[in-house]
Amino acid sequence: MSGSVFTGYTGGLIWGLGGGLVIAIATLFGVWWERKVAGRIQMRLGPQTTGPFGLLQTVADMVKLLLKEDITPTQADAPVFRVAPLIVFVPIAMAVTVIPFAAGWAPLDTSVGMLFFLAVPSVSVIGILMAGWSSGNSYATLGGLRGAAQMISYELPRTLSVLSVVLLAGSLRPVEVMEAWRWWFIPLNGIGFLVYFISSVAECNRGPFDIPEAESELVAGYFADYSGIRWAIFMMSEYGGVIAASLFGAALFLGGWAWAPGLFGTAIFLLLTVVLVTAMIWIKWTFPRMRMDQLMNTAWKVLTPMALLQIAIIGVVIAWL
Amino acid sequence: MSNVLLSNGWIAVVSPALFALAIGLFGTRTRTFVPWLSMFAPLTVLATGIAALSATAASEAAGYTGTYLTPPVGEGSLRWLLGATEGIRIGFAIDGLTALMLVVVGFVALMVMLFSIGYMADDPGLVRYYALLCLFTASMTLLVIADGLVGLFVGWELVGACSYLLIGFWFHKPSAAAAAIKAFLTTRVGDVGMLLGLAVLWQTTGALSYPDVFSAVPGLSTGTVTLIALLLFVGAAGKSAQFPLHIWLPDAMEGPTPVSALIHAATMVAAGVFLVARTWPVFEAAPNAQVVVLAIGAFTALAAATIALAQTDIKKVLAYSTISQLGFMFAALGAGAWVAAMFHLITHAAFKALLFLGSGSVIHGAETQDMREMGGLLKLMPITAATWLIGSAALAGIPPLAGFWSKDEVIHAVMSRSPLAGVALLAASLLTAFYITRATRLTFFGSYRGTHHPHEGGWVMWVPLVALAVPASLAGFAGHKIAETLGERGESLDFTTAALSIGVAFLGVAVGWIAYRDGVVSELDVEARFGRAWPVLRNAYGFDGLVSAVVVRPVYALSDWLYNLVDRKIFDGAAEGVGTLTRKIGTGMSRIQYGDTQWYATLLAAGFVVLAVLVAVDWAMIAQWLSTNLGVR
Amino acid sequence: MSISMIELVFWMIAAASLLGALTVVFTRDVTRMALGLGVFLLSVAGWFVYFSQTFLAAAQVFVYVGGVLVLVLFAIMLVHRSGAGRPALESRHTIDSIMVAVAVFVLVVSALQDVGSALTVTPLPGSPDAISAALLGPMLPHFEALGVLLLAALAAVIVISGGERS
Amino acid sequence: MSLVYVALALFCIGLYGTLTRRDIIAVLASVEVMLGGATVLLVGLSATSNLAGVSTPPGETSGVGLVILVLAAAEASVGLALMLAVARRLNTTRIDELDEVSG
Repeated sequence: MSGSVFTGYTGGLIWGLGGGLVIAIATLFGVWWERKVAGRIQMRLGPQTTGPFGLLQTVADMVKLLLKEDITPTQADAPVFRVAPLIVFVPIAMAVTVIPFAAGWAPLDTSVGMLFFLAVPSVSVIGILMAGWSSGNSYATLGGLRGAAQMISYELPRTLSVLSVVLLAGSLRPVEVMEAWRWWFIPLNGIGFLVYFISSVAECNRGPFDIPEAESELVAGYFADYSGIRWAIFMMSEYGGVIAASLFGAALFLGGWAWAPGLFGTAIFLLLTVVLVTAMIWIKWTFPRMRMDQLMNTAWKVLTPMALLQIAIIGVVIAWL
Repeated sequence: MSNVLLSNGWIAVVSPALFALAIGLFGTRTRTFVPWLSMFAPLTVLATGIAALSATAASEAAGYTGTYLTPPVGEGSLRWLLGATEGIRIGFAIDGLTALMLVVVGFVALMVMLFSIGYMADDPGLVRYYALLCLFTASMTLLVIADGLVGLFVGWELVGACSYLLIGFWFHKPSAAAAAIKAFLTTRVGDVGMLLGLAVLWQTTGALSYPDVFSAVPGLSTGTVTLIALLLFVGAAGKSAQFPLHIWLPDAMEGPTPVSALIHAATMVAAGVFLVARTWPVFEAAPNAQVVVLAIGAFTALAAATIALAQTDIKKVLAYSTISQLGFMFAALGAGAWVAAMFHLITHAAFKALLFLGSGSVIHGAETQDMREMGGLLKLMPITAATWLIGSAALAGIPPLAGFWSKDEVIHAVMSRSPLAGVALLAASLLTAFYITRATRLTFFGSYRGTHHPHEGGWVMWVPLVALAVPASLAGFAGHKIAETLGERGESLDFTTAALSIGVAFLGVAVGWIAYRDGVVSELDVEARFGRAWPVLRNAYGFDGLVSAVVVRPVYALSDWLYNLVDRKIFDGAAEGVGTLTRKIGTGMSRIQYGDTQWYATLLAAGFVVLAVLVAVDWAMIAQWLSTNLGVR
Repeated sequence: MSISMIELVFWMIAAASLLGALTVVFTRDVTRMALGLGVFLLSVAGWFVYFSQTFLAAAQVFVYVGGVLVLVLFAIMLVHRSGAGRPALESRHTIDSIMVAVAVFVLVVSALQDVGSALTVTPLPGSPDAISAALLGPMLPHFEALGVLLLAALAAVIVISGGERS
Repeated sequence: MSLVYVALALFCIGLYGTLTRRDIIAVLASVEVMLGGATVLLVGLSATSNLAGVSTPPGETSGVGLVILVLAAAEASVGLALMLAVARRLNTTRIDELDEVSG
C-alpha cells in the first residue's frame, strides 16, 4: 500500500475475483436453502433426494444449466444480450469485497467502503436495462424498465439508512465502522436497519417487491428470454444480492464479529447473515406481491421519511456522545 | 374682491382656459348647461376689467412717469424658458388700456355667448363651439393682459388658432374649410412679420417686456426703430385685415355669425390696433412708419367702403365695413392720435358687434344672407330693426350716437396731419353712410321678398341686442373718460370737422334712402346705371384673383414640383430604398439562421478557434518581421 | 520494456475512456452508444482512482453510472420504443466538425503545453476526511449552492417531464 | 503531458459528436463525454500539478470534482427531461427537425 497507489487496488481486484467465486458457491447453498425454507413454509420438504438433505440438488441443477443450450433470440442485440448478465452479476460480487469479515480485516479495505458497497451494485441496474432492452421483447423491456425504476428509487432510502450508520461511527471505512460499533447501536439505529432491510429486499428484486419479474404479468421480466448458464447467472445475481445485503446488514447494523473475539466472532457474523437471509426468504414466501404504485409509494412516502427520521434522531444523539 | 382679481390677474386668463378644457373634455354629458356654464368665462374677464377700470379711475394718474400709460393696478410675472440665461419673464400688467380692452372683450363675449344660445341652439357642435369661445376668451385676455410682447404673441397666435377653428366651424362645408385655411395662412404672413419684429427687438434691446422695450427704444437708431415698427405693423395689418392682407376677413364670414361679431368685428381684428397702441412708444419714435400706417389705413378705409357698396350678402357688407372702420383706426394711429383710435375701437366694438348680432338675428329669422331676399323686416322683427337702426346710425356717424364722436376725433386728427388722408376719410364716411343706409333699406324696409316667415328670436337673442345698443348709443359721451383712463387729456369736439362729418353722414343717408326707396328694384337700377363698375366693386376689385394668380398658384406649382420630384423621388425613394435594402439584407441573413443548432455550435467553436488564434498570434512580431524583411509598412 | 506499471495503468484507462468516447460518437446503434457511454463514465471513475480520488471515483460510479446512465437508458427506451426497429444514429456535416474539433484540440494542447510539463508523478490522495473538511470549510458556499441547484433541478425535472395537464 | 493529450482528445471527440449527431440523446451523451474529458483534466491537473511549487489541498481537488459531478448530474437530468418533453410534444428526437426558429 505504501508508495504506489495501485497495490491496494490490485489486491482488491484479486480479492474481488475471489469474492465472486465465493458468492457463486454461496449462491448454490442459498438456492438450496431457499427451496428448503420455501418447502417448509408450503408444508412440504423441498429437495431431499440428491445428496444429504438434498444439498447437491442445486449442484445438479447447475450442471444441467451449464449443459443446456444457450439461446440468443434472433431479434436480440446479441453482444449486449450476452454481456448483460455479467454486468448484473459482477458489481454484486465486487460489493462483497468491502465487507469486514473479521476484526480489522476486509478483503478490500478502502476508506470509502460504505459508499463503494452502495455505489457498485447500482451498476447492475444497467445490466438489467440492457438485458430487458436487448431481448427485443416487450415483456422483457417493460420488466427492465420496472426493475431500473424500482432499484433507483430504493437506492435512496437504502443510502440514507446506511448514512445513519456512517454518522454514528464517523467513518466511511467499514473496518473502522465495526470498531466503533456498540451494542446499543441496534436499538438506536432500529428504524435505520428496518429501512435498510426492506429496501435491500427491493434492491434484489425479490418478493414482495418482485414486480420486474412478475410471472403472472411479465412472464419472467427482463430475463424472460434467457436460458442456460446466462439465466443461471441472473439467479446467482439475485441470491448474491441477498447474501451480500445480508452480510452487510449483519456486519454494520447488527454488529457482526463485534459480539465475540476472533473466529468465534466471525462465526456469529455468519450466523447473523444466515438469519437475515432466512428472513428474506420467509418474507418472499409469505407476503403477496405489491402493485407498482404501492411499490413506489413505499419507497418515497414511507421508507425515505423513515430514514430521514432516523438520521435526525442520530443527529440529535450524536451531540450527547 | 377687486384686489384679489387685480393682483391675480392671471385668473382672467386661466379661468376661461379651464372652462374651455372642462367643456371640451366633459361638455357632451351636460350639453344643456354648457352655454350657461361658459358665461362664467367672460364674466371673469368682465369682472376683472371693471375692477381694473374703477381702480384706474381711482388711482392718481397725474405725475406718473413710469413706462406704462397709467400706474398698473395689478402686476405679476414669472420667469420662463430658463436656461443658462435669466430666461424670459412672462406675466401680466393691468393699466388703463388693458382695463378698457378687458371690459370690451368681456362684455362683447358675454353678449355673444348669450346670443349664441338662441342662434346655435340646434347645432350638433354646440359643445365644441362653446369650448372654442371660452378658449378664445382666454387667448384674447392673455393678449391684452400680457406685460410683454412674448405673452402678447402667445395670445396673438392662440386667437388666430381659435379664429381658424371657428371660421371652419362647419368644416363639412368646403367653402368654410377653405375660408379657414385662407384666414390662417393670410394672417400667418402678418405673424411672420411680427415675429421678425420681435426678433429684431430682442436682438437690439435684449428685452421683450413693455417697460424694458420702451426704456430701450430711445437708445436705438431711427432706422432700427422704423424697421421694428414696420414689422410690428405687418403683424397688426394681418390681424386687422388691412390692405393688402385684408382678403381673409370677408371669407371669414363663413363662420357662425356670433363668431363674426366677437372675433371678426369687435375683438380679434382690433388686436392690431391694440398692438400699435400698446407699443406706441416704438411708433412714436418712427415717424416714417407712422406715415406708412396712415397711408395704408386711409387707403383701406376708402377702398373697403367702396367695395361694401356693391355687396349683396349682409355679412359681407358688414365685413368690408369692418375693414374700412379698422382703416379709420389705423389712419388715426398713423396720425399719432392713438387715443382717438382706441376710442373708435371701443365704440366700433359696440356698434359693430350690435350690427353683426342684428344681422345674425335677421339671418336666423329670414334663413338667408342675401339682402335681395329680405325687405320689410321692420314689422316682422321690430326689436332687431330698432337696435339695427341704432347701430347703423352709429356707424354712419349720426349724432349723438357713439360712432359720431369717435369718428369725429379720428377725422379731426388725420385732417390736421394730412388733409389728403382726411378728405379720403371723409369720402369713406360718406360711402359708409350710403352703404349702411342701403343695407338697412334693403333689409328692413319695403316689402318682404323672401319665401320664409321671418320672426324675432327668443329673449336670449334680443337681450344682447338691447344691451349692446346702450353703449352703441351712449359710448360717445365717454370720450373724455376713456382718454383719462388712457392717461391722456380728452379733446373737445372740433366744430368744423363735426359739421363736415355730420353733413357727409346725412348726405350719405339721404342719397342711400332715395336710391333704394324701392328695395331690390332700385338695386337693379343702380347696378344698371353704374354698368361695369358694379361687378368690379362686388368682386373687391378682383384683388383675390390677383393674389391667387401671383401668390397662390405659383406656390401650388412649386409645391407640386417639390412633391413630385423632391419628396416622391428623392426622400421617398431614399426611405423606401433603405427599407427595401434592409429587407433584402434581412432575407439574405436569415438564410444563415436556418434553425440548425449544431451548425450554430460549429460556428461557435470555429469562432473560438479564430479568436484564440487572433489572440495567440504575435501580430507585432509579424509586423516587425514584415517591415524588416519585406519592407512592408 | 521501459514502460512502468503505473504508465501501463494510465494507458489502460486512457484506452478504455477513448474507446468509450469513440463508441459514443461513432456507433450507429443506440444501445451501444449507451454502453459506450457507460464504459466512458466508468473509465472516468478509473481516472479518479488513478489520481487517488477514491471518494470521487465512488461518487462517479454512484451518480453517473448508477444514475445518469440509467436515465439515459430510460430515455432511450421511452423515446425509441422497442419493437419499432432499432433506430440508426445518424451524423451529418462531419467534415467541418472534425476540422473544428481538431483545431480546438491543437489550439488548447499548444496552450496547455507549459501546464502539462509541470505535472508531478504522485498525486495526493483525497480521503473522505479531507473532502469533508474542504466541503464544510473553504468550499462551504459551493456546497450550499449545490444543494440549492439540485433542488432547482429536481423541481425543473418534475415540471418539465410532468406532461400536459388537460 | 499525456494526460492533457488524452483529456483533450476526449473533449474533442465529445465535441465532434455534439456537432454531428442527429439524435438528441446522442448529442446529450456526447456532451457528457466533453464534460468527462474536462473533468478528468481538471481533477488530474489539480491532483498532480504543483505549479510554482503550490499544490492544491487534497480535499479541495475532490471537492471541485464533486461540484462538477453534481452540476453535471443536474444538467443531465434536466436535459433528459427536456428531451423527453420535446419527444413527447413534437414527436421527434432528431435535432435537425427541431428548427422552429429557422429564418
